[in-house]
Parts: sequence; C-alpha cells; structure tokens
Amino acid sequence: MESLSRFLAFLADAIVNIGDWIRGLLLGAGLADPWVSLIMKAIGAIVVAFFPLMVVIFLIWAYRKVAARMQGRLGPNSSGTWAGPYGILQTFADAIKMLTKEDIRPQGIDKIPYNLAPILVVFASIATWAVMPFGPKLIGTDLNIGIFYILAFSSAALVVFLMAGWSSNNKYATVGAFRSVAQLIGYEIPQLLAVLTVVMVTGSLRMQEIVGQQKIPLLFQLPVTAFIFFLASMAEVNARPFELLEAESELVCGYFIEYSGMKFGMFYLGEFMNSTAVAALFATLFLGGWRGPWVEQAPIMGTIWFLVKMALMLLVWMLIQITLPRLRIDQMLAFNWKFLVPLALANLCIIGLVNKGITEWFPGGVSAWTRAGILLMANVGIFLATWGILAALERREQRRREAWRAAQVGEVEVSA
Amino acid sequence: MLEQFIFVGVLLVVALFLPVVLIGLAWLLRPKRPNPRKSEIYECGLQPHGENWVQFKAQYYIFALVFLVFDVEAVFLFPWALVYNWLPLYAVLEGVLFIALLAAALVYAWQKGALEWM
Amino acid sequence: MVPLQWYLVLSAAIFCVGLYAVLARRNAIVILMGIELMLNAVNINLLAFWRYTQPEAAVGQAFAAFVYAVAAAEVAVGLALIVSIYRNRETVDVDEINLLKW
Amino acid sequence: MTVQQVLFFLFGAIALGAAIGMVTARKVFHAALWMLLAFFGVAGLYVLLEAPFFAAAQLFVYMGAIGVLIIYAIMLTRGMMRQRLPRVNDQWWFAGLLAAVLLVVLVWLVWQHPWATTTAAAPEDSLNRLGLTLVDPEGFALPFEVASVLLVMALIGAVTIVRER
Repeated sequence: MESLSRFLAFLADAIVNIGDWIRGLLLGAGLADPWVSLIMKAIGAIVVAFFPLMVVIFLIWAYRKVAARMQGRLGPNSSGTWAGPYGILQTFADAIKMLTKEDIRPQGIDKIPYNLAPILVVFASIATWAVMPFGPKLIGTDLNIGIFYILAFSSAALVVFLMAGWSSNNKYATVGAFRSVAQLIGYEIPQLLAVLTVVMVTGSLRMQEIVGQQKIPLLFQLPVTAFIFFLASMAEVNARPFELLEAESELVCGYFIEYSGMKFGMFYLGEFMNSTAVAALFATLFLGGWRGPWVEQAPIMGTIWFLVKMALMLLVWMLIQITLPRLRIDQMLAFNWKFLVPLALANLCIIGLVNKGITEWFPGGVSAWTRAGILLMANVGIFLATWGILAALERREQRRREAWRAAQVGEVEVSA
Repeated sequence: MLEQFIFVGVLLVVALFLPVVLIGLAWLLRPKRPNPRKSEIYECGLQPHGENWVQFKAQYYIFALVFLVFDVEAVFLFPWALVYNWLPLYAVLEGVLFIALLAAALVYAWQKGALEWM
Repeated sequence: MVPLQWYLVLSAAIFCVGLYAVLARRNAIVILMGIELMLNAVNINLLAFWRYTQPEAAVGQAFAAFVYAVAAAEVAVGLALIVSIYRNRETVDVDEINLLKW
Repeated sequence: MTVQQVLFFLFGAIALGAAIGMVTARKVFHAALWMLLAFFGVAGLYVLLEAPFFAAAQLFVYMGAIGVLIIYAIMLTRGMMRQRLPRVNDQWWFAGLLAAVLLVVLVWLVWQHPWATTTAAAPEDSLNRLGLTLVDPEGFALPFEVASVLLVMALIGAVTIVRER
C-alpha cells in the first residue's frame, strides 16, 4: 500500500519527477552544478525537438486512416503486406522508403540554397516549440516575449520557401514559391492581429501567463478572434481549402517539385510539424492549454489535457482538410484581404475599447464572468456588423461587375 | 534574462542537427546513379526550355508591401497591447488611432484596386 | 560582460561595409540592401547605448523601434522606385540611370 | 573570456562576415541571402544586449517582411541577371578607401573616448516600459502616431508608383 501511494505520487507529476531523478543522478556522479543544468537543458531540448517528430509520425498514420474512412476505404491496415495492427507501422515503412530513395539533383540548381532549404524548414518549425507550455511546470523556457518568438520564427521561415523555389531552377517551383509566399504573408496579418487581441486581454506575452489567465477559455470570450486565428492558421499550414502551395493540377507540386528522397521528406515533415504547432498554439491561446480538472492534484493531467486539446484541433483540421475542395487563388486572396484583415482590425479596436470601457464604467471592478459575457456580446456584434457591411459591399461590386460585362457585350476582344 | 535563452540556443542547435542527421543518413543509404535524363528539370515530361524566368506581376510586390507595413505596425503594437491593462483610456485611443490610420491605408489600397488578383 | 566599445566597433565595421555597398555596387537593389545594413548598424548602437547607459529608461528601445519604421518605409518606396524604373528602362544599374545627368 | 564574450564574437563574426559576403556576392539573389544571414547575426547580438523583443522583431520584420520584399523586387527586375556586367562601378577603389578611412576614424573615436557605462542589469520589464513610453504624451506619443502616418504614406506612395496601369 505504501509503495503504491508513493508510486502514484511519482506518477502524478511523472515528467518533472523523472527530470529531478536524472538531475540527482548527475549531481551524485560529482558533476558541477552549471554543467548539470546545461545537460538538463540539452536533454529537455532533445525531448522538445523529438516531440513534434513523434506526433507527426502518428499524425501521418492517423491522417491516412481518417481520410480513408471518410472516403469509404480502409487505409493502411494489416492485410496484404503486413504493416502492424491497423497499419500503424505504415509511417515507418514510408520513412525507410524515403531514406533509401535516390536523391536526384537536377541540373542548373543553385547548390547551397537548394540543399539548405529543407534543413531550414525543419529547423524553423522545431524552433517554435521552445516556448510551448506542455504543463504547469513543463515548458522549454518561459520567455517574456513568448508568443512573439513563435510569430517571429514562423515569419522568418517564409524566406526558406523562396530559397527552395528559386534555387530549383524550375518554372513551376518558382511560380509555386512566389504564390505560396503571397498566400502566407497575407494570412499572417490576421493571425498577428488575433494574437495581438489575445495579448491585450491577457496582458502578457508569456505563454504560461496566457494560459494562467484563462479561467474561462478565451474561445468563449473572444470567439471572433478564435475564428480569425483558426482560419488564418489553416491557411498558414496549407490545409485544403487554402491549399494552393501544392495545387497538383496547376503547379504540379509547388516549390518543392525538384526535391526527392529525404529532402522531399523534410518538406513533408515540416508541413506536418507546422500543423501540429498551430494546433498546439490554438489549444494554448484559446482552449486554455493545460488547464482542466484535476490539474492541481496531479500536474501530469495538465500535459494530458494539453495533448487532448491538441489532438482535438488536429482532428478538426483533418476533417476540414478532407472534406473541402480547393479555392482559386484570387478567391483566397480576396477572402483574406477583404474579409479577414478588416475583420481582425475592427475586432482588435472594438475589443480594446470595450474592455477598457468595462474597467472605466465599473470602478468597483466586475467579475470575470461578467467581463467575459460583455466581451462575448461585443464579439457577436462585431461579427454581425462586419458580415453585413461586407455582404453589402460585395453586392455592390457584383452589380458593378455585371454592368461592366453588359457594356462589354458586342465588342470583339474581351481582355482576360 | 540571458539564462532563459540558453535553452533556446541549445534547442536551435538540436533543431539544426536533426534534419542534417536525417539527410546524412539518407546520403549513406541511398543509391547514387545519376544520369543526364534523370537530372533534367521536371516540366511535365517535356524538354525543359529556357531558364526559370517567368514574367512576374507587380501584384506580388504590393502584397508584400502591405504585409511589411502591418509587420512593422506589430512591432509598435505588441508593447502597447502588453501594457494595455495599465493604460488610461486616452492611451488606448492612441493605439486605436494608430490602427485606424493603417486601416485607412488598407482601404486606400483596396479602393485603388491594388488588392485584386489580376 | 562585453565592453561597450566592442559593440560600437562592430557596428562601425558593419556600417562601413554597408557604405561600401552603397557607393561601389552598381545594382540598385544591392545599394538598398547596403542601406538596410547601415540602419542595422545604427540599431546596434542605439540598443548598446540603451543597455550600457540607461537600461531603466526605454528611450533607446523606442528609438530602435522608430528606426524599424523608417527602414520599412525606406525599403518600400525605394524598391517601388526601382521596380518602376526597371519597367520603363529595362535596367536597375545605377550607372545607366542617368536621365538627370548632363 | 566569458561565455558572453565568446557569443559576442560568434554573432559578430556571423553578422560582419555575412555583410562582407553580401557586398562581394556575384548574384543579387545570393547577396539577399547573405543579407538575411547578417540580420540573423544581428538578432543574436540583440539577445546578448538583453533586448529579446528586438531580436524577435529583427527576425519578424527584417527576415520576414523586408527579406521577402527584396526577393520579390529581385524577381521583378530579373531580366538584369542575364547581362554580364561588372558588379562594381569605376570608383569602387575610392568608395573602398572612403569606407576604410571612415572605419579607422570611427574606431579611433570609439577607443579614445572614455565611455561612462553602467553595470546595472536591464530591468525584467523593459518591454512594459517601452509600451508605456510609446503612448505617454510626455514620452513618444507623437512620434508613435507619426510612425503610423509614415507607414501609411510609404504604402500609398509605393502602391501608386508600382501599380500596373
């Protein structure tokens, strides 16, 4: 009985306890304290770097399985060539295939950028995990610029796509790179503005602080912000309604058309890692991260809640991606510039004013629930108003276009 | 403050090593039999012709321009949003004015048709 | 602790490299890149002075932020001009852009 | 030599080496990539200066936005690449001389001046102070708004210049 309760206490905060155990072991071996903390940091970094890799290995299998089931197929399974129960070993088989595939270097490539690009893609997406809060005490490092650090790395990674596209010496790759960067930079703006709204309401850039502020998850306080962030990040990770980066029928494969073997694998990996990171980010910013019942008693539950919320977001991501067809590039850019960005700007201003107004008009202070209720109502108002205005604008535009077309009838040449 | 960045530094090194190791492993395992037909640039099976020079539209540049303006705006707005809870109302209004001016820029670009995909 | 002089010398060196790019290169885009490099050198100086003289005041940081705004405005308009010149004259070589010379 | 000094030399070497690479690069695209590497080195220096916000902003604005803008501009003026022109103009030796003289003068000035530095640690909340200063009417409220106006003007000007009619 005694040993069982000790085991349970160990299990309640398992990851921190294992860390303490290793630290004790190293200190016992006679190492100086700064070296021990450096080694601990290195172990932590390796764990953090391998976490998205592990998730991706599982995610690729889950994606294929879910997609197959939704399309009435079986997907990877154990019949035929054996791939483990439910085909769970399929991803490993794919990995082995990629490892042993010939790496074709096309002629006329720009060697150094060409070889550097696949490395940097994975580099940038692992780097964002440094500040992701996995649990109450489990975080790589709680930087005081937290969320801005993540945005900075995902923004700097854009150049890598241009590097890959241009150095491939291929028309499709170049066009693909330029198009995809046009898409990504567009959708980064609403994402940025949504994050700004979150920072404003929680009053911190620290990831743990943002999680700590969410007694009521921000999804229920700022649904419009969550909506903007979700759509923008869907586009950022190149999920299907916005999947123009690798539109097979138009651009063959986008900017990484000339890559093969493991270098292609790196782009593939980077894409799935980014999806995972975005799901984790959404869970942290809007669903309360590791917050949930029983976290006080057993901190390990926090990590489990975090993983559950992340998995939920990934499932939503998969379902949307598998169901919807692709947009045209003009539709997609118009959706961003003419809907999401104005909405995000209006949202930022109005939430800022309303939230400050609550503080100004109720000098006694209000309960968190009242504030959340008022913010929610303001959100609904913003959404309806924006929708109305944009619909009216679009109708006007439509009329103008029809009038223009009517005027064109009869002329021989119609400009494209 | 710098101690916090040790972890970032270590993670960046690990993050650089991971893909290098994977690609290096592939380099050891893979077959290497290049031939000129194989290393041709892929153009849907046709003979590639010309360089990868394509006429680009200035539209791309305009999108990047608007993005740049909003990015720089973020550098100013993040410190503002961080201290938002301590600010008096007029300081919040200053921030809103800042955003409104940028919204005006967006409206200008929209009205000029710079945001259309041509 | 790194002495302040080291930062100042490094930023002077980067500034001079940028200056050389501005004065000697022919491609207008590289000239703009040189200006960006010079602005970066200035920013290193601003932040170094902030850190080493008045870390409790935010003036140095505020100036660095304004340098970002100026750099962005400069590069946006400068590159727009270059693109426009290229469209009319098919060149971005500053030695050939001599319409105002006599 | 402390760890900080080693890191200073590392990032300083990246920044300066990449800057020199940018100046000497033959292709414009390579010059742009060198420039991005120089920006990365400078971001490392900002971390050493305990201004992590500016390090992130460096990645965010310079590598993300300005880098993309410059590469787009290179692409739009791509026809240039086929002409084989010398990289530098006829006065390159004079420019190099001028830059070298300026460097010597600046280094001399920096070394002979007794800088009054403080060893006080940077405050943990320096970013909050920046935010408060930016909207403080006694501080930078006016430049803050003017920065916005400047950006708007730059956008309007650039869109007017570059738009295809």
